[in-house]
Amino acid sequence: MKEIRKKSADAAVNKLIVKAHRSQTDLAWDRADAMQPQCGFGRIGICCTDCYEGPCRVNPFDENEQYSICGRNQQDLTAGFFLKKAVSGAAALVNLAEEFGAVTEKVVLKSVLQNSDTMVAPTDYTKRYAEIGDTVVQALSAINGIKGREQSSVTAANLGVLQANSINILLHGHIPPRVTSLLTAAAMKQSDPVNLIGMCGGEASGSTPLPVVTNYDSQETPLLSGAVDLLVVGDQCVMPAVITLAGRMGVAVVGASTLTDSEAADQALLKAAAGFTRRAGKVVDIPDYKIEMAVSGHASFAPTLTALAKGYAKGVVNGIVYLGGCGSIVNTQDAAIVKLAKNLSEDGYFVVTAGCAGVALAKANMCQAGASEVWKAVLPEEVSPVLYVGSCHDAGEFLLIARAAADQGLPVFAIMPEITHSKPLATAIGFLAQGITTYVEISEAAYVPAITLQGQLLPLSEWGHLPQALAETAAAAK
Amino acid sequence: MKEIRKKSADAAVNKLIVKAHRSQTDLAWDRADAMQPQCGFGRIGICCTDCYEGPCRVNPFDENEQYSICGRNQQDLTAGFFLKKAVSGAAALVNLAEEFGAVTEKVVLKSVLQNSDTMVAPTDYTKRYAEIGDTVVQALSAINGIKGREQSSVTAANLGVLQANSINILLHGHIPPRVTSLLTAAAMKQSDPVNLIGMCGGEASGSTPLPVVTNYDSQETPLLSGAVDLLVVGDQCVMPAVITLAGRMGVAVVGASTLTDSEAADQALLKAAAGFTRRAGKVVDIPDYKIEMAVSGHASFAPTLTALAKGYAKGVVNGIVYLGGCGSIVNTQDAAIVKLAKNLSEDGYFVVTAGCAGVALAKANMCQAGASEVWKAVLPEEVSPVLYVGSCHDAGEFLLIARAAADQGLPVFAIMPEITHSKPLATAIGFLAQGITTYVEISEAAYVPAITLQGQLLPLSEWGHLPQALAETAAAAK
Amino acid sequence: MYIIIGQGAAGAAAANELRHLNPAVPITVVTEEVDYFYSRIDLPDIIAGKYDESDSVLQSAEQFNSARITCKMGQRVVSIDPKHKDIELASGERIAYNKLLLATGSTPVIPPVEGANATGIHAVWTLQQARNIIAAANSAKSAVVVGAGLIGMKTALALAVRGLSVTVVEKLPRILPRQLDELASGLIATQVQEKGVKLALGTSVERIEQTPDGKVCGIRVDGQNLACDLVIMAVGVRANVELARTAGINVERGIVVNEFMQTSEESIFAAGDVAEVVDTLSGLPVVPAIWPEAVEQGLIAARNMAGVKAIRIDGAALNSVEIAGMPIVSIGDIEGNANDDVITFHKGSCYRKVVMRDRVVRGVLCVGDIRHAGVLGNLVLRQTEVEYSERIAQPTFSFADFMAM
Amino acid sequence: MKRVWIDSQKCLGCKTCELQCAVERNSVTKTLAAAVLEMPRPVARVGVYGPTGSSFPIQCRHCQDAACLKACPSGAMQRDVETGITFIDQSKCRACWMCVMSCPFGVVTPLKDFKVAQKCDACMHMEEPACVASCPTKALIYGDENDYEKVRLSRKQMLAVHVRSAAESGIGVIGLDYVRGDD
Amino acid sequence: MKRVWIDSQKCLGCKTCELQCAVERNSVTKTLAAAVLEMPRPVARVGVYGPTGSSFPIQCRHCQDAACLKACPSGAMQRDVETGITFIDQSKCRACWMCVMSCPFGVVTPLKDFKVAQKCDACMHMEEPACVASCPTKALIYGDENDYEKVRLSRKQMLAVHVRSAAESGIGVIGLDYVRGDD
Ligand code: XCC
Ligand code: XCC
Ligand code: SF4
Ligand code: SF4
Ligand code: SF4
Ligand code: SF4
Ligand code: SF4
Ligand code: SF4
Ligand code: SF4
Ligand code: SF4
Ligand code: SF4
Ligand code: SF4
Ligand code: SF4
Repeated sequence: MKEIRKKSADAAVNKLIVKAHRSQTDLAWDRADAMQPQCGFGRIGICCTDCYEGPCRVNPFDENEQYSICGRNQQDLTAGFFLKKAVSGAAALVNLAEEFGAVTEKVVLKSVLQNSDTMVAPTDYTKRYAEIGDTVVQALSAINGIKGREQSSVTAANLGVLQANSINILLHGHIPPRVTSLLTAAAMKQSDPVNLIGMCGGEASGSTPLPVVTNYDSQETPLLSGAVDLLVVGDQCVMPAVITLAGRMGVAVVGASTLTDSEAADQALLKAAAGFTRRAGKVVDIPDYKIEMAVSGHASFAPTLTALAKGYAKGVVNGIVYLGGCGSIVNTQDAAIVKLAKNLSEDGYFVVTAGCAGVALAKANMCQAGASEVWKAVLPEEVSPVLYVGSCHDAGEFLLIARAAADQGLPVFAIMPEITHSKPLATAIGFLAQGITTYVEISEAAYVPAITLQGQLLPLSEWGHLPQALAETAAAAK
Repeated sequence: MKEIRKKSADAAVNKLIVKAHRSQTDLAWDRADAMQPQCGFGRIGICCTDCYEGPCRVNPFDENEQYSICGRNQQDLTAGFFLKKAVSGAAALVNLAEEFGAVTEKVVLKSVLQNSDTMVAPTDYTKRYAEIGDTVVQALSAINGIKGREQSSVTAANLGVLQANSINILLHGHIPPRVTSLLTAAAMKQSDPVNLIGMCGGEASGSTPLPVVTNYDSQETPLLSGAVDLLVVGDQCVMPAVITLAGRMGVAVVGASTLTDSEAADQALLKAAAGFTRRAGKVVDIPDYKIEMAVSGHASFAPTLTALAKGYAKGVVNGIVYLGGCGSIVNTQDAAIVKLAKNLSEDGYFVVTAGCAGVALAKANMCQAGASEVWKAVLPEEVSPVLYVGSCHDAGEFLLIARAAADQGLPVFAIMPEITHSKPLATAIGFLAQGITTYVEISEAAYVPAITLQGQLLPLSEWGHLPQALAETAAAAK
Repeated sequence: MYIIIGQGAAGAAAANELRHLNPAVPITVVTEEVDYFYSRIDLPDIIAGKYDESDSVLQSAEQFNSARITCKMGQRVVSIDPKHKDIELASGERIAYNKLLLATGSTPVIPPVEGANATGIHAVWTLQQARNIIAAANSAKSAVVVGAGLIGMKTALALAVRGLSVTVVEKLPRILPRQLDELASGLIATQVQEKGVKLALGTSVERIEQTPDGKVCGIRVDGQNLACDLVIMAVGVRANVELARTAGINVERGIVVNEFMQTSEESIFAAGDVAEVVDTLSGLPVVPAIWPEAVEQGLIAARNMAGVKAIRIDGAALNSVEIAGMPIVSIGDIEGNANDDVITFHKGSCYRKVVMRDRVVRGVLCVGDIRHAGVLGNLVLRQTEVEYSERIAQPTFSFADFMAM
Repeated sequence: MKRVWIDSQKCLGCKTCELQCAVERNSVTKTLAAAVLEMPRPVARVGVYGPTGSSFPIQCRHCQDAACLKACPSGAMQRDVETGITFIDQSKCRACWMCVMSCPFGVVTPLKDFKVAQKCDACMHMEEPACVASCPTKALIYGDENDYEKVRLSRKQMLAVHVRSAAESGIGVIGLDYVRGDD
Repeated sequence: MKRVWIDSQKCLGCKTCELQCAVERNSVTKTLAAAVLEMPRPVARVGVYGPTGSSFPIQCRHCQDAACLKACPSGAMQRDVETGITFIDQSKCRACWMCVMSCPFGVVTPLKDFKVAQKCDACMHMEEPACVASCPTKALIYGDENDYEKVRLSRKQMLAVHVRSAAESGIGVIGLDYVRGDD
């Protein structure tokens, strides 16, 4: 790595990174550094570990094409790698839907299962991805059905949402709304104030969005504040390192799946209270960064849509873009997505965002009615040009928004510049199934034949080209 | 590799390997050679590609423990690798059951899905494996319900089952019995004789077992005979290379899933007949090796069980062992499993076998009432001391046999010395869930904590130790 | 005083090594060449116009000077007196020596066919001859190259690059007959012909036709006339042994030396193309005439001259070249006999062949893909026993695979 | 004299060293993602060969008595006097392939697109050899004889400990006729 | 075939063997007092390793399947056919250090000053190995299998069993029982 890159663009996170450094606590960035260089074969998806005769990797520099032991070439390997990720993301979303209380059609479950077969030489990618896309759309819709956002609200983002004088309970990972409700109810029984906050899917959970403390790559930092009294972990997106760190710091950890009734929730609150008591009198290190953010959804979107349609007719608004994704440890946290959002916003695109990408934008103060006079003139009062709809599993809000927008003739796109987990990847396929052109920064996407479906999946190789590409796609759509 | 190892112990396969060499056709062995050295990280399961911040691999030689980017250590990685394989095998078996026509409980489907989550830091392996085991048992039982072997029959194994003067249709991979039935019916309408044969799950499909032409690693060789007129491919275990080779040789390929009705089956027969016509007058290269083999199941097992119980009481019989698995390209094909079976048989163990391991034993002439006087004295007339129950997905037969045997106080074990695909691995977990001690030659198995369930999963590191280990386990069981 | 006669690969290597071993003793190199030590291998490319003469200089006058090696350029040695330990130059000068190294190299053979005295017939051996050929090629339209060995083929291609119409005449039935087998030869021949060079194989030169004023105008082969105005003779070289023979030193096809590169005269050594050594495969005497061998012999001779005992290990035929875009490596005995195990690998234009006898590598032939050829070559030189399989002929067979066996 | 040493018992055959060498020393774009699209393809100067479990990264050993130096008729193959590293001045290379033919380790590669020879030069002009920097197990080490001493020491210690623990268990090791098994 | 055997239970870790080997086989002056002043320092071919109480003299094992022989490109590493001893003809050594890296026991030393490799050659040209002659406890023994039999007989039980099963598994030869690594 030639230039020294900052680990995070987030000042609050950086404060705690320094603290970690002083206490010699390894964070994800340190582990990532020690992992360099990462294996190039795996990085570009040309290594397969599907069966025990492997692993198989092909030489990308050989003039002759090399085949794996069972006969896959470089394209087969990359395409297979990508497909497995897409399927795994679809499975994860279906799981979440089920966990959240949706009733998934058996046929949907079967579809995911079938697509999990690894040894089947895929002959029809289009069909596969269409199935995956449909599965994802159903899952996202199901989740939306359970926890669709009825009204707009305001909450806050960044480490400052931790409260020194409250019992801080951190809901981490994708936690079912009913668990959040149980905890909320249990919290009300406490004498001390209880501060429920979330991250990586734990925020924006339930009808009232929780404050979101940070996003994926910095998930260890809240613990470093010393102010977390209970860590509730849901499925997925929870680094094992966070659980280890919690253990080392004496912070209690409870699995969300164990919170099946109010008794269990009460027990959890007991643990949290005990943690709070233990730290009484100790100084906590809560960086003073707390940014207000608006949270809204499709249910409240109609006025905005009208305004956008007007703006589009005037040529002031160019379309709606979904910005999603997780962040990538090898890039400066938040930097790229914030810059992209700013550029797109300046270029007249209304941004809908969610998940860890959305949290990055919120931390950068973008999820509020902002300073842009141009946008103020277009949008209804107090409406932010960057609309945060919840966690990445709330992408169903965007599906609804996109459909409404398309009805109004507004061009709609999606961009996921830094995907880490498979859920957003599968979400991209879902978007495609609905005809939404989506850009992902995953090179294997280029290798998968026939992955156009109704929309197009495009590798995001050169961000500089993005404005032009968007314009072209929009023009083609007209 | 100090000695030059033979690619296969199967003389018929070796003949066609020589032919391939002369025609410069690359087979799996050539690709495996070119793949050397294979990456040790993947080989021992300490590489993770679950998310896009990876791949992560840890240095096993470092005195300090290295953690992956999200905080997994070497044990976590190997345990996770193994778990994913087990889950994928369970999913594959459930898929097969569904395809074969079973109706899988939604809860079973959900269980598999849940276990597919990759980012969930597993806290309770025992629970996970218990769930996987139960899922597998249900799937195997479901498959057994659809195609359990009602009676014994006799068929043949090895390349000699191809017939120069018949239309040869090769059913490759795990093909639903109804498809086999459709093809059988369509075949009867042909004027030319039609020879349906199978491999890698395609054999032993349907009520009447098909002759089995070869097993996994040599799956390209039947095509080299020039006598295959149609290749019907099912799910899983089909190397992409076979499809490529068929294409190059002008052999028609049809996906089993497309054969939904008799019309489709008739179309397939047309293609096969065309292929047969095209090769009229040409010389085919069918190695003259065709070994008779008996196929039987639990339904016919009672007399044998009685005999075994008697023999056990006399101290002549030591127990029942299931020998399964796929074969491994880096070892001489068939050699190890045949030697193991012979040793076990000589040591007084009745062998139940299936899948590609079973095909290896059949090719070695073991699945017939044999020459062993000792066993002749024990078993009913014409009963082989090595019982072939079908494809690896027919392991449900063994589950039933095992239960019956346990009722009679006979010790029961399973050994899978060379697993390639995840189905037999998951089957091993299923065996464990039923209390059957199972040996697999997968080192990660040693890393998984708490995988005892009712039975024990033991890494098969030293085959020399096996007899003693079996004896000890049997003694402990008494 | 060390005297070295000849400033080729062996002579130069010896001179530098002597200086390296002994900073003080005087060293004189006598050569008939006026051009300082250059790479003979470059000559065909210089003819083609690919390189400039100056590119081929390996050690200039300045460099010899700063190593304090005296060079007598353009001087012919007329006699050696082993009893008095001195040499006589054509100029009459006599120089005394403590140790003498004969590195006189070899000279191209001009076969004794009728008309071989015509003008326009050239050998390709020295820089001066290359200059002559370039001058002649500028006004020539067609050329015949006699001999399809390494030099002949490269020169033919070079002349084709210059725009001449070229035909190669070879009496054996294939090109590069000593280095390649029939299959490999065919592969190369195809490429050569695609570059526009014509091949007349299995054909002998009967006569060289000349114009009345003695200029070459054609070659008579198989009863037919092949018109040309430039002829290159590349049928082989002969070791320059006359000086040694006259001095009473033991000479066969080359100057006979022992493992210390010492001749029958105690103080006189020989190295390079002029020396006759033993081939490790056949056990027979041979004059290898290849660059790495010449350098090695020069080093060994120098060490022994300086009193450091060094032994030359018997070698084998070693040839590498690129012809018409095809790399070629040929080592040892590439034909073998009927009982030998011959393993081949042939894929497209890559052809590799390993000749095994009793688990020892006897010969290696690689065309098209020559990766790792040195590993196999070393096995020939060392006559090491190997456990082998077909893999040994594959381009990816590496030293690690050999170690693992 | 610093050079690249190999602790082969630590090599897991991942081939990261090959990728890094090709990208850093032979590609134009210098990033993996772009390098895999380049034509002609970047060529590595180290090759990892051998059976799984016994892989060995093969690269130039910068021999004292270098066969390649003796074989090169163009002066392209040279030795840096200070460091002892042998390297190729490609501007002088004539594609005669004598070096390819002579190197007993087979580490010289003919670059068919550029018609010059290429081999490892110990990254002599760089701060650290790219392969060494990239190896995840420290199978590749950059240093001199003393630096490698640590590796030899640990092998001797390992032998001593194992031998003794076996001895204590009564199996009584005598270190003769060690036969390397087929592991 | 005579060679050096080790009765490890007798080694007390005094390192006399190291000193003697260095002095007798690698010094110019051949006396200890003078040898310690020599530059470059004489290098021993045997080394004593392991924790106190469990020391073990490590030297070349003259392996039947010698990695060093395979690794040497120049023919410097050789085996004496009669005795089976592996030794280095240093005049042929090219200082490539492949043998140093290939020996699983790390017993080959790269002599940086002389640019040749060095290892124990069982004092093949001497009457008696210097280390054996010097060992005060007779931990080092020079002889053939029969001579070592006496040692083994004293530990007969476990050894005998082990010899038998070793032969069956094909790893063969007498009393090998070298357990390498974690297998
Ligand atoms: Fe898991 S990092 Fe990705 S998946 Fe979503 S929350 Ni789980 Fe964040 S955007
Ligand atoms: Fe797939 S190789 Fe394995 S899984 Fe079964 S048949 Ni599919 Fe053969 S035993
Ligand atoms: S490429 Fe094929 S053989 Fe290799 S690991 Fe993947 S599935 Fe197995
Ligand atoms: S298993 Fe594959 S991805 Fe992982 S280190 Fe090895 S080659 Fe790289
Ligand atoms: S170890 Fe963690 S960070 Fe690394 S690839 Fe796997 S899931 Fe991703
Ligand atoms: S990077 Fe290291 S471990 Fe990987 S192949 Fe190269 S030397 Fe071996
Ligand atoms: S190229 Fe080969 S001969 Fe030359 S120094 Fe390197 S390893 Fe030695
Ligand atoms: S190929 Fe180049 S470097 Fe090699 S010997 Fe020939 S001229 Fe020298
Ligand atoms: S030292 Fe440099 S040139 Fe040599 S192999 Fe390593 S990276 Fe390549
Ligand atoms: S040097 Fe090492 S490899 Fe060679 S014989 Fe001695 S112990 Fe064995
Ligand atoms: S260092 Fe010397 S003895 Fe060792 S392998 Fe190299 S040449 Fe042979
Ligand atoms: S046998 Fe000789 S060379 Fe070997 S260690 Fe003993 S004294 Fe040294
Ligand atoms: S001299 Fe004997 S006792 Fe002393 S260290 Fe050496 S072997 Fe051990």
